[in-house]
Amino acid sequence: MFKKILIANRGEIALRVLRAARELGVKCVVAYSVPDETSLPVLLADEAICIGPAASAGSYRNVRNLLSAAIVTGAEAVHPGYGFLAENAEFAEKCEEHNLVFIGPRPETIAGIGDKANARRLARAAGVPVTPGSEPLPHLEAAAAFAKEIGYPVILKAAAGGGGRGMRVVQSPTDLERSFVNAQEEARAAFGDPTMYMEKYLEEPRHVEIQVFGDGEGNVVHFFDRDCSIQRRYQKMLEEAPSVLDDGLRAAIAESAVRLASHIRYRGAGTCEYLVDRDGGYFFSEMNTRIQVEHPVTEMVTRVDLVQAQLRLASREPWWLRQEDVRVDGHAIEARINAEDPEKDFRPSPGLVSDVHWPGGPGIRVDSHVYAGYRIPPYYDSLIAKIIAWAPSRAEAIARMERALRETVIEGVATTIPFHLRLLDNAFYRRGAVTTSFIARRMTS
Amino acid sequence: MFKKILIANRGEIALRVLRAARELGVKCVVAYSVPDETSLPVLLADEAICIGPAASAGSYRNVRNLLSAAIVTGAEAVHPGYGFLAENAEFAEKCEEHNLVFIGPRPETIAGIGDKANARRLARAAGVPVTPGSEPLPHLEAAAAFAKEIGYPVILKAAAGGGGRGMRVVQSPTDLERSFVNAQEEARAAFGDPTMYMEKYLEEPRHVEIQVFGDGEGNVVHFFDRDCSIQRRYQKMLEEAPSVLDDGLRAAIAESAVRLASHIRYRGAGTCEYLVDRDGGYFFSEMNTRIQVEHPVTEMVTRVDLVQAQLRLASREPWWLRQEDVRVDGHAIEARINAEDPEKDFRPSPGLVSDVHWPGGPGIRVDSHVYAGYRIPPYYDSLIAKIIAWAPSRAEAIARMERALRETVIEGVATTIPFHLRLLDNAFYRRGAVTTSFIARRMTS
Amino acid sequence: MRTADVKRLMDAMAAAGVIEVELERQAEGGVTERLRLLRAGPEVALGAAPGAASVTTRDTAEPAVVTSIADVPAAPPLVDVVAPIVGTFYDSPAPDSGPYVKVGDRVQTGSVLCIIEAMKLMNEIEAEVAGTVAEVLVKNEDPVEYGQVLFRIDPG
Amino acid sequence: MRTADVKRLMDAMAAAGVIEVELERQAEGGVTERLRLLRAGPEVALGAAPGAASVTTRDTAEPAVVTSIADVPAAPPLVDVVAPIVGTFYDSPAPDSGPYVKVGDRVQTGSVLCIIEAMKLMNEIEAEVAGTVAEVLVKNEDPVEYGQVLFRIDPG
Repeated sequence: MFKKILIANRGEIALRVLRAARELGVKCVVAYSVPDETSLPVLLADEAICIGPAASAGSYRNVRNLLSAAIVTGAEAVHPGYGFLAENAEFAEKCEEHNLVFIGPRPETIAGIGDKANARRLARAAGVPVTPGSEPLPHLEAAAAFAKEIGYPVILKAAAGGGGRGMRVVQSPTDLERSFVNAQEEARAAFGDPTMYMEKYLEEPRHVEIQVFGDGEGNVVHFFDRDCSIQRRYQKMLEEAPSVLDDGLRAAIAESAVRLASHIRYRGAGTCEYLVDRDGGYFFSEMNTRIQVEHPVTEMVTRVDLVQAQLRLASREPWWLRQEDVRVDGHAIEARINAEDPEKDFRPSPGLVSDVHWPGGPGIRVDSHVYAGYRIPPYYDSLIAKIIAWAPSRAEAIARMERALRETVIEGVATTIPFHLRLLDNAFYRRGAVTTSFIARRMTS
Repeated sequence: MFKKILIANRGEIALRVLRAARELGVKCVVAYSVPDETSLPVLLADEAICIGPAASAGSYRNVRNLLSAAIVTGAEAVHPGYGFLAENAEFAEKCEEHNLVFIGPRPETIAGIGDKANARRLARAAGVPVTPGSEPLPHLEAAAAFAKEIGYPVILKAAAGGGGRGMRVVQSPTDLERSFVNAQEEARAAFGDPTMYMEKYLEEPRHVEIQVFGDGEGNVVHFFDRDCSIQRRYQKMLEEAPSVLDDGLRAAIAESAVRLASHIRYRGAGTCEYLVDRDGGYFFSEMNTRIQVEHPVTEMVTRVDLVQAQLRLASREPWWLRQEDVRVDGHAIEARINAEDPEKDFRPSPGLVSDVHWPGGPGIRVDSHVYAGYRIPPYYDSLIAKIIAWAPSRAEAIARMERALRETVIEGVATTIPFHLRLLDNAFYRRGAVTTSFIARRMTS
Repeated sequence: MRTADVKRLMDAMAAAGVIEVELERQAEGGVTERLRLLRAGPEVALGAAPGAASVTTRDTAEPAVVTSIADVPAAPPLVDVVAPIVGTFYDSPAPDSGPYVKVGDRVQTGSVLCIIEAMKLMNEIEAEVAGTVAEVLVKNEDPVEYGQVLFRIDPG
Repeated sequence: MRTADVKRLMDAMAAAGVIEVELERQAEGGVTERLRLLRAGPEVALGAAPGAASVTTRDTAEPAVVTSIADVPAAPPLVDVVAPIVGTFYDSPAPDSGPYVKVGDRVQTGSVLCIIEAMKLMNEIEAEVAGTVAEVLVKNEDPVEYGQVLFRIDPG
């Protein structure tokens, strides 16, 4: 195992990695930006090193400073968390150049499957169903022709995209031009790459994803599925494991994910995302080459520590995972608590957290970097806590989550807890009738 | 299921019961003493009712006020928690007289097995091994004669006892008189009953206990074992599940506990305590007819909610437990965090808790009624939190507990966390060489 | 009084537009707690008045000597009659009879004021001072908890 | 009283528009705690009053003498030179040569003060003001983080 690693991230995922590492006896250097000096991962770190100003381009996305920080502190490996440089092939490559282990897939894997059009080609080659979709679209005319071929509605996506940016649903030909131009601009601004492609748009699908873990040599195990359909403007709000699917379909999707990951000799933790339509058809949409925000629900039902698994694999422990050892027990739900005001169209509410009281008791896990007196900076993601509830059944997990959220106190900033409580109380949600349009269609207030 | 219950207890166990009930949709009336008005269970209760002054004789042990409180609030059942009236047969009987369900065993079971001398007779009748021991000893001469027969060292115990009070180890005849008189006085003061009996004293035994659960008709399942050897002056400091035993011995002890509980047609949650000597001999010592402080370690390894099981049984749900469904997965450790100063001979340190930060992340459970701004009253038990760590193996659970305790912040009062950290770091503890004399022999500072 | 409590009061004042709070009470152990909060009103924001806003809290058994506390009005000298047990409150000896006492009645030390039923036993609650019934705070058949104020007696 | 409590009260004052807090209480062990917080009110913002803002906390059994902090001495007008990148600090161009600068040296705007090596690239750090090197805060080959003060220059 490593003696020391650098954590090239912030917030709850920096803390998550720190906890995993510490339990393995690994020292952690936490890289932080100026306003994060008083953040919990920095306070708990074995060493902390300031790597730049508030703006992430100068700090959490600053390859030079991050690598320099790893080198001067004597770290052997770099954990990128999620977001920032986690899926940046160049960063992974630079780590290797400087004899630092990048805790993630090979750079060429990130580049290869990170390009969405290429990911679809790889999926097809591995025999994994994908939605009817185009090659990169050079211009509006190509988009219009393809839309005509597969029929509206269609969805435009950025090839380099993620998190809903550069994405547009187009219902009819009259909307295409405006959507295409806007999506391109958004993609250029967010990723520096305006390349667009198009897919058939599925109405009211479920968003189901499979957690995979590979040894980089073609051995891959899966940790079953998560349902992440509960999204607001393409941002996941609540995830659960397992998804509400019949076991045959679940197995088929999981096996297809293993096929794809094995085909590309995937290394470490990754996620294959699918859309599942009302008829039980499933279509690969993309692969995320990182640990995901929602990984704890999988950890709760399988009782496997995925971040420790990342560290073990990266430090070249002999391959130890066997599919037959992975079992799902019970049901887990994760509520992403954001510092946003659900009463004011989810406007971010950074500021001083004057008081915090987390829920406890059986089946409750809290992953949060927030403490009483912490000032949430306005520069980053608004995720301030993940509250995870496990119980033997979905209904019991919902009851437990409600109980836990009602115990939770976060003073000083508005949070999405009231929204989560409304969601948990929704009759459609309770009976599992969740699709990616759930919030938009079932939660109009 | 009940619509409403009364919780006749305080602190973390009141909160534990409240959480279990709330998840089942049961309303909770929390009975509280004057200084507990600002306690967390009261703040979270559906209803709260003041039942007396600080002194527990007037409040938490006040049968009339507790029953009256249940009656005037329309509660259908009473959960006694542990301590106070939890093992008081008269209270259980009075509940029944007033058509309130006592969430625990029948009054006659409490009275019968609660008397330690009688418990030993019942154990023998059920074919459960007990340490060589006496009937009640009417006077010093009888004690001297019995000690001579079984050989020193011996241990004197109060028939009505518990928690180490009225208990003395006697190494030789010269110490007997003083020990006998002192133990009698202590028993009289603590329990109002000076009756003593004597057992052969086992040197460096392990304290192993079996969690049982019966339907009251003779059906009993067990939830395996806990090791509670880590004690300081007969007070448990840290518990774990499973204990470090070979599986054959574990099974034999568990089966004997089921035999005893079935023999007395035990109803609800109970614990059979054993001493296990260095040669693998095991001897029943007593049965606790309540939910125990350390029940969470069993919940963590079996993933069964024992308090919800109590509520389900008490509300006459048809019997649902089957031994073959109970499995142990991984290892759990509970640290009992007391408001005591380990630097000053564990002197209680009540007072204002000015700041609290609980640990989080995978495998960590926190059961605590403490919050920032809570004033720990000086009138009750010093237990302020139970931190429970689960991991796949004992070594990983130890590492996780250390990680969690190092994250924990409790400001304003001294706690036993520094002691727990020393304990976890002890090489003998780490290799599982734990006995009831561990702290006294291996932890001299 | 805890810092968090003072803070909450401040927040509540700001939210409600209240500019002055005075509170005095007997806390545990005979300790007198005093709190005074003055918020700068809108006139200060306009620069019109020099009105100092001040907060004073004091946890002490001795008299508070803090200059910004001025003229705390004397509390009315009413005597509380509290429930010594938990149970059901009855204002009369029987359903068809009138109440033991009502507001304005004179009572003597030892006069029965009400009954609290606990576990089917009727417990008569007596006045511990002579005086006039100033307030009745519970209604017939209300459940009452330990320490709950039932009546206030004006001993004057 | 903890620093965090004082800080919370300050934040609460600002949020609630409270401009003065006085607190006196008997804490554990017979210790008297006194706290006085004065915030500059809106009239100060309007330039009307010279009201000094002061914070005084005192944990002592003796009477607290609360006085405003006045006349904070002027900070020495030294100019910090901070690390603009993360890396290894070198005080000289080569291992066998003398340092670029030492305390007491005069430097001009643009003078090289040191090198920070990041990812095998040597980055020269230059003075942004002319003056005298007053302090050197890191040693040769020390790792330095972003924003770390390396030198202080007296521009006088």
